Amino acid sequence: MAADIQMIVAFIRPGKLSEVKKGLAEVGAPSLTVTNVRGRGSQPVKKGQWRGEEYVVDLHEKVKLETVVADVPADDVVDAISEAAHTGDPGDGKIFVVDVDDAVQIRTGKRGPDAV
Amino acid sequence: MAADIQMIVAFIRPGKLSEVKKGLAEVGAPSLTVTNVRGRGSQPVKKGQWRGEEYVVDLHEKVKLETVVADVPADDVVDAISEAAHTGDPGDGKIFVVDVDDAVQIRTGKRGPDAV
Amino acid sequence: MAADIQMIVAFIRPGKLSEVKKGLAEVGAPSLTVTNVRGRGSQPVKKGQWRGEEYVVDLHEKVKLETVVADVPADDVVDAISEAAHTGDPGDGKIFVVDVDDAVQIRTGKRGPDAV
Amino acid sequence: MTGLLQVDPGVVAEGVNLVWVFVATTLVFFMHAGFGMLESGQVRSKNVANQLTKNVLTWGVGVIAYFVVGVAVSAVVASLTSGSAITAPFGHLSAGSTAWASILFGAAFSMVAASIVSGAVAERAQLGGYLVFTVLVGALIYPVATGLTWGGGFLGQLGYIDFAGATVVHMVGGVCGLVAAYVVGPRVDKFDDDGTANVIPGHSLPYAVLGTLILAFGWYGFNIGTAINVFQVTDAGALALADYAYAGRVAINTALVMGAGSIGAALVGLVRQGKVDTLMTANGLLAGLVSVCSIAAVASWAATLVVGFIAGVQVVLVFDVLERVGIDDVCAVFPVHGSAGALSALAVPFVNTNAAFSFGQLGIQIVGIVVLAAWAAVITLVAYGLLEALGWARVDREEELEGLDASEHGIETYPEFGDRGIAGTGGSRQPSDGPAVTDGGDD
Amino acid sequence: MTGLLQVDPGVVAEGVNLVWVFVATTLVFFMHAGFGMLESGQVRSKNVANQLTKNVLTWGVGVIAYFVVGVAVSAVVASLTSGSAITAPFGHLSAGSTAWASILFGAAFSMVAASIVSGAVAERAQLGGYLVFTVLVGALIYPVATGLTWGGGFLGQLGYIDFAGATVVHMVGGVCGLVAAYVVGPRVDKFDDDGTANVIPGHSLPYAVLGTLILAFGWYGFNIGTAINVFQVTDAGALALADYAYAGRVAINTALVMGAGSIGAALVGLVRQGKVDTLMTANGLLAGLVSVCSIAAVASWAATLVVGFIAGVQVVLVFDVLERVGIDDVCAVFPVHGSAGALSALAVPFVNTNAAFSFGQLGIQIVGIVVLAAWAAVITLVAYGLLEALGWARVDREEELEGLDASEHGIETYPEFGDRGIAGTGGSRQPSDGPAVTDGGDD
Amino acid sequence: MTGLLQVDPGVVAEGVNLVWVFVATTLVFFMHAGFGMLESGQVRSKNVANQLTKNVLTWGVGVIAYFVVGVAVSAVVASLTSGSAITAPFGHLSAGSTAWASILFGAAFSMVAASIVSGAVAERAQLGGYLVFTVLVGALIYPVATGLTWGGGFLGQLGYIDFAGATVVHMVGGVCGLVAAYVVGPRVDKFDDDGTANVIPGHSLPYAVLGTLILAFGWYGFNIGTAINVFQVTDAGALALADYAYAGRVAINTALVMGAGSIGAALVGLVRQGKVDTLMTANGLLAGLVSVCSIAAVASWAATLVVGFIAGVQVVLVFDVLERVGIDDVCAVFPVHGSAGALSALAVPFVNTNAAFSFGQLGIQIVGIVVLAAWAAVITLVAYGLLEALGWARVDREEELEGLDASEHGIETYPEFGDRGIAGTGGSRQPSDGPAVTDGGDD
Ligand SMILES: Nc1ncnc2c1ncn2[C@@H]1O[C@H](COP(=O)(O)OP(=O)(O)O)[C@@H](O)[C@H]1O
Ligand SMILES: Nc1ncnc2c1ncn2[C@@H]1O[C@H](COP(=O)(O)OP(=O)(O)O)[C@@H](O)[C@H]1O
Ligand SMILES: Nc1ncnc2c1ncn2[C@@H]1O[C@H](COP(=O)(O)OP(=O)(O)O)[C@@H](O)[C@H]1O
Repeated sequence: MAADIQMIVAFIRPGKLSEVKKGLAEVGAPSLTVTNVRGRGSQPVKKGQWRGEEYVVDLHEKVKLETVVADVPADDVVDAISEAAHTGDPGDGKIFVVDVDDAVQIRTGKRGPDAV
Repeated sequence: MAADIQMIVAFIRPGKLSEVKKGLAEVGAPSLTVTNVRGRGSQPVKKGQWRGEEYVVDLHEKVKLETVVADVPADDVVDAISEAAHTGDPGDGKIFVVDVDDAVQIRTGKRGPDAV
Repeated sequence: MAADIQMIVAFIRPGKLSEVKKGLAEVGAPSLTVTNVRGRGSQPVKKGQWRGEEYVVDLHEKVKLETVVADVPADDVVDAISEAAHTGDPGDGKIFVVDVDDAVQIRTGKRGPDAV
Repeated sequence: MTGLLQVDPGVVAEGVNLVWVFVATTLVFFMHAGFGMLESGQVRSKNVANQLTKNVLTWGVGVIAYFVVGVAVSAVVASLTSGSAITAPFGHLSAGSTAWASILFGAAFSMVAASIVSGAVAERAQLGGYLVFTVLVGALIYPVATGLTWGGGFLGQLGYIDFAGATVVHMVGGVCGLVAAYVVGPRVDKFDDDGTANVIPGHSLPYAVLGTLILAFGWYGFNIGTAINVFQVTDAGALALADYAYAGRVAINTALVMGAGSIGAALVGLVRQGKVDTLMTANGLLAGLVSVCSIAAVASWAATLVVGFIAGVQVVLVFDVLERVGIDDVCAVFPVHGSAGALSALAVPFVNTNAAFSFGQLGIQIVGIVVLAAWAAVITLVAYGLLEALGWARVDREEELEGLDASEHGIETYPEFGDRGIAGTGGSRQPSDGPAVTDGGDD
Repeated sequence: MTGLLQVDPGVVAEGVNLVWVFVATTLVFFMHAGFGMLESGQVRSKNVANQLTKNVLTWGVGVIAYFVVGVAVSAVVASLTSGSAITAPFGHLSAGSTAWASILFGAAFSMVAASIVSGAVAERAQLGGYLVFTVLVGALIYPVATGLTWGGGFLGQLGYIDFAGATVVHMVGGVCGLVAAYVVGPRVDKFDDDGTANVIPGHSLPYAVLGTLILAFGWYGFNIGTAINVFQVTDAGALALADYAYAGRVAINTALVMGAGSIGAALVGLVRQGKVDTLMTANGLLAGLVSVCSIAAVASWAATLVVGFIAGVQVVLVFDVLERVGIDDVCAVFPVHGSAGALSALAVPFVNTNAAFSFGQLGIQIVGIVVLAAWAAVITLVAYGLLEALGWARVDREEELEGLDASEHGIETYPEFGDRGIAGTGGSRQPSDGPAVTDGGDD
Repeated sequence: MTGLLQVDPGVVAEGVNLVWVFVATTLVFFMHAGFGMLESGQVRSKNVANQLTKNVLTWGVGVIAYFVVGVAVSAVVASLTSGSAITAPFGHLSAGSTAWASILFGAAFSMVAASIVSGAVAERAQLGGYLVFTVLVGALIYPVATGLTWGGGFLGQLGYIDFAGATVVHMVGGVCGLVAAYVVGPRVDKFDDDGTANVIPGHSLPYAVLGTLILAFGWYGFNIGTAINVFQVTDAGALALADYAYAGRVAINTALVMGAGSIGAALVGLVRQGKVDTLMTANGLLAGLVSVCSIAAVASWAATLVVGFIAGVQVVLVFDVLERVGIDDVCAVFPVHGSAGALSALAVPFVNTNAAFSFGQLGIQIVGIVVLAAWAAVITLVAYGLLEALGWARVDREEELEGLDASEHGIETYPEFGDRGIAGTGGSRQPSDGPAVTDGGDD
């Protein structure tokens, strides 16, 4: 069916969520879903401490963002996220774009691009 | 490989999870994975309060549902979720269908549709 | 764009995460994102208890793992996860492979396979 | 040089008795924090703030109601039911410092009775209606109970024995809770259409156990504190121990009964499920404490252990019965305070080391239990029935499903719960009249 | 056979007074746990461990500072400002057992004042700078306040009345907190560029309410404990009640004022938002308690209710003003302790049942409030200004954003928070000098 | 008119002493809640309910064991080791009210010793085996320690000094915990094959700190309460202060030592990692409190600060040693109670302001420490060894990995933890024999 629906999946810094939300609203893709995740990438491990003993944690707190778009070009969304989530330090995160086969809006029953 | 495997990703109201689970079992797709997420869509923002001061939160609690199916038609699953998660008010959520390239059952090592 | 990027999505036992992380690092795919999820599959329901009254819970704690790879073959990743997450008992979980259309590294702005 | 008679025994008695009154009152007051944690732990996180608000305001409105009105009601009831003349019922309002100390001890007791109720009707009772009922507990329900008994009314004249309030405080509170829970009706998802009870776990066992241990701590003040007079001045004018002659017995029985109650409840779990249940064990400890209230001053330690053990066992069984008849007593207040309280009063003639068993006393105890329970039941039925009729008893179905914190308070108990980094940062302060704005448009 | 005179009234007084001192001191000490929970609940989870560390070390460094230095400072200030001779200011260090008991009671009070500050500067104040300031509170700021008043200094001579420390303890602490919060500046995300205040919810209402109830429990020790002498020996050598002549009044007023304060704050919420706010109600309860401190021994219960109610109402209004002027008082310590404390001292001439209203007394009260507040404000401005200049006042912006637990302590308060199974298992112990290793390579 | 002799000094002493016994006992009892929170905070969320159950049932079974059997054992041991005749060892069971009050104070102490153990063997010890051991602590291990010392046995005769139980209570508890942890073995994931220790963070710092502060609160009862007799009647028949002659010293030393201990531990963290560690600081506070127990009544405040500081420092160092030798003491009970307790007893001859330093006393102290530690170690080795042999010591590997809450209790501590809306609503009540049913089929 609708080959022109895409899901943008981004892993970003929790502190950047608010700016990313603003950025997405500006490009006309305000709808999104966020999840607390932990991730490992190029960001160096951090140290935790318990009763003065240090240990290392290589999973950093991140926020996962899922936005599905149909009318808005995926590239706009990718750019908006890239810009808002950028700091330049390791750990900024990644964005992946996945094709969506079909979409349904539960409330209205609409399907395809209209549903997004 | 298996072009006939699909992942149905749905964002629904937390209170509807139990009915959706029943609905999925009825159409023969009982396997699923759920995640606590927060989402923004057409649902109006809600107000929070701390020491009597109000603030707005535009991320609503939702549940994300992932069900991968091979033998059962994705449309049956979509319909089952749509029906069970429907209230008619903004915030009911959306369902997206994504093609899955391959599947593996860790316990048995089975691959492809059989693994789902 | 880049048809050779793939996202491996796995649902595994929480207790196996550490071994899986090691396995992935060994096959050269150390980057990953994990999420706490709950899932239902073939694993039998478990009993909870509150003030001595038993009730059943059919959603088991699982960890969801997302790894996107470009250079490393998806099959290597799948094998690594399969091996590390295997116990042979129901509840070991499943692995799904999804094609990724595009990838962006936020820090550098790199796109495509290089970004992964 | 010091002359004679300079240590007036009355002065020693007054001062030391006051020290003890203050200590005991403070401990009983702290039971409030115990109830707060115990109940908060047993409700779902969506209703915790509501439960805590009820807890804070129970003291807030209740202690004023008891002090201003309740004390007078108690005196009047005592007079009326014992045939003596009513004299200056509101005299306590200007009674003076030392008298106020004792009145405050009574007020702290009254608020124990009131606090019990909120656990039964948790997760669906409206705050407003609940507070009206709390005023009633402080101003009327509890005072009538004390007027009839300790105040010297009808049951007191009859010879009814309830040392520290197993029935006057706990059973009355437990019955009020039971009846209120009945009138308010079960939580939306508690019973299936066929009457099958669903299990709705609370959100935090540590809170429930901490609350239990705070209550146990305060209970030393409650029980030993009931032996309120350290000293008295004898008719011959000499200083002598007063209630303290038996306070050590009260103390050891209070300490031991916790053990018996917790072991009793733990064993029921072990026998039934092969597992020791934490909350049940904690509930059993409290039921043990309730069950010693009537008998603490007169029972042997061995008899105390037996009664406490039975109290621990019955918690589980009575709770089962409630579920079977469709009453949703969220925090198991009736098994813990109600039936265990009745058990305690009933046990008096059997375990009294000061008097041989007599059917007469047993009869009196039964009369007392029935009268007090009936009073609590009927007045609650009327009062909560009225609240129900006014639409003040219960929140809407939708509000209940969403949680009382959101619907009644607009609050999240744990604003970051499970969402560190997502919703934890709050947002712009919202002018209460303006339209809601957010940090990014919505479509 | 017992002969005459064997019960020396002085011995009775000393022993019983000591019992009461120990009880009251212990209760006041426990307020520390109350502050710990109250403040922890009101900060975000990323700053909880820092808040708890401050809480533990406040007692750690503060009690030593007060005992070793503060007591002497208080005596010297009292002497200097009253014109009497300074005698052996450090004599208390070898004063002996019974004197030490009273000194410890004072020390516990000093640490209440100190604890208040940490709530105002929460979520951004450096641990080190904060502790330096705490030493100053214990060694100088609080002792000067007591020296001027209870110690017999200038304000004491003038006839300034502050029974249990509404101003000496609470207002001084509240003003220190306010000024420190001003100097340190608001949290990064508290105010937008245009000055709009953002709401930053804390992480746990149950902790905040538990802390409130622990404080209320300890407050019985604080207030009734201020009636510290149970007995005295009269000039004629007879045993008589000392402060205990009015302790019952203190007790009932303390119990009732909680109600009035909580109701006041609850009603403001109800009127403004149509909803009762849990934290506001709890804050109102505490403001009520602060507002009774000056008047507890002399006010009628009715006047107490009025003052407490006003205290509860003003919490909300004063907090609004602070936000409007751009001060970020995280735990609302100024409304709860500062303004409510001033209110209490101001109320004295109006509610004093022992003396008719006089403008003279009102003037004295105003002078006292102004002097104490000015002292606290100026010394804090200087001290925290100096800390600021040294770079010890506040953590870096980045550290603040990441949370003080991570940046100042390298700790997570809830290592498993939201991540059971993911990060909850910790990892290899890390040699503190070696390179960090992990359980799987990074790219 | 009052005649002569009407205030019998014996009556004053008995009444006031009882007031103090009740206060102190109640405070020591509350330490139980402190241990509960302290330990719960230091275990992972999968083992919290188990830890809380152990905590509740420790009192449950332990206090009965101590009262019924332990008191007699203590008396017998005292007689046997001092060569006096054994008379009516079970006489205490009918000793009467006032004697029971003192016995209860001892019982509360015994349960402090017992509670310590559960923190060492947390997260893997079976509930059943643990409770058997608790009965042993209450009935035998602790009573032998008191019999040898305070009861007048061998060490008491020798002149061994341990005022409030640094060794008799804390070191004995700490050694039992250490040896039990050794016998039970480390948690599955604590040590790598090469012996490297992994760090396993607990689940809640606020609980750990709240527990610490509750313990500190109760400790006033523990230490000042050991000065148990306010008054005595002199040989001449006059009323005089008894232990209260030095109780103020005990109090100030107790308050100050917390500061010294917490500062000591905080500084170690600062020096080693450049950061102040919250839990370590809290542990240091407790170690300080343990270290003052033997010396509180005789040490100067300055010496107390030194000893407390050392106690705080050694917590960290001793814990390191334990990890190096492969012992998994989850809650650091040996550093906090064991070694700090020994330190305290060892310090006595050095800091005793009542007697000059003597090698004789030092020798006696060493003998006492060794005898008590050896007794605790050997009996625990035998008892827990036996439990081990019976398969009662430890849960299965699988059960441990899954968590003791699930395996031993079938419980989730936070049923909604991280899953509000997912698993938080519970489900159908499950007939315990029927097959498990769910709200949607499984494949
Ligand atoms: N290949 C990948 N697969 C899945 N998640 C990834 C991948 N690469 C990065 N991530 C997610 O993005 C987060 C940030 O990535 P990281 O590599 O640390 O940042 P940067 O790209 O700035 O170097 C990781 O913590 C992880 O959650
Ligand atoms: N385009 C989208 N991309 C990602 N998530 C979405 C999208 N649209 C909706 N959602 C998710 O679904 C939830 C409900 O959507 P909403 O638009 O509020 O409901 P409705 O479709 O009934 O108007 C959102 O809170 C969000 O989690
Ligand atoms: N078809 C599916 N769709 C989504 N999630 C699934 C699916 N099958 C399994 N899962 C996830 O994997 C977990 C383990 O699956 P389960 O069937 O219990 O294991 P096994 O494959 O060993 O029988 C589930 O709890 C669920 O989270």
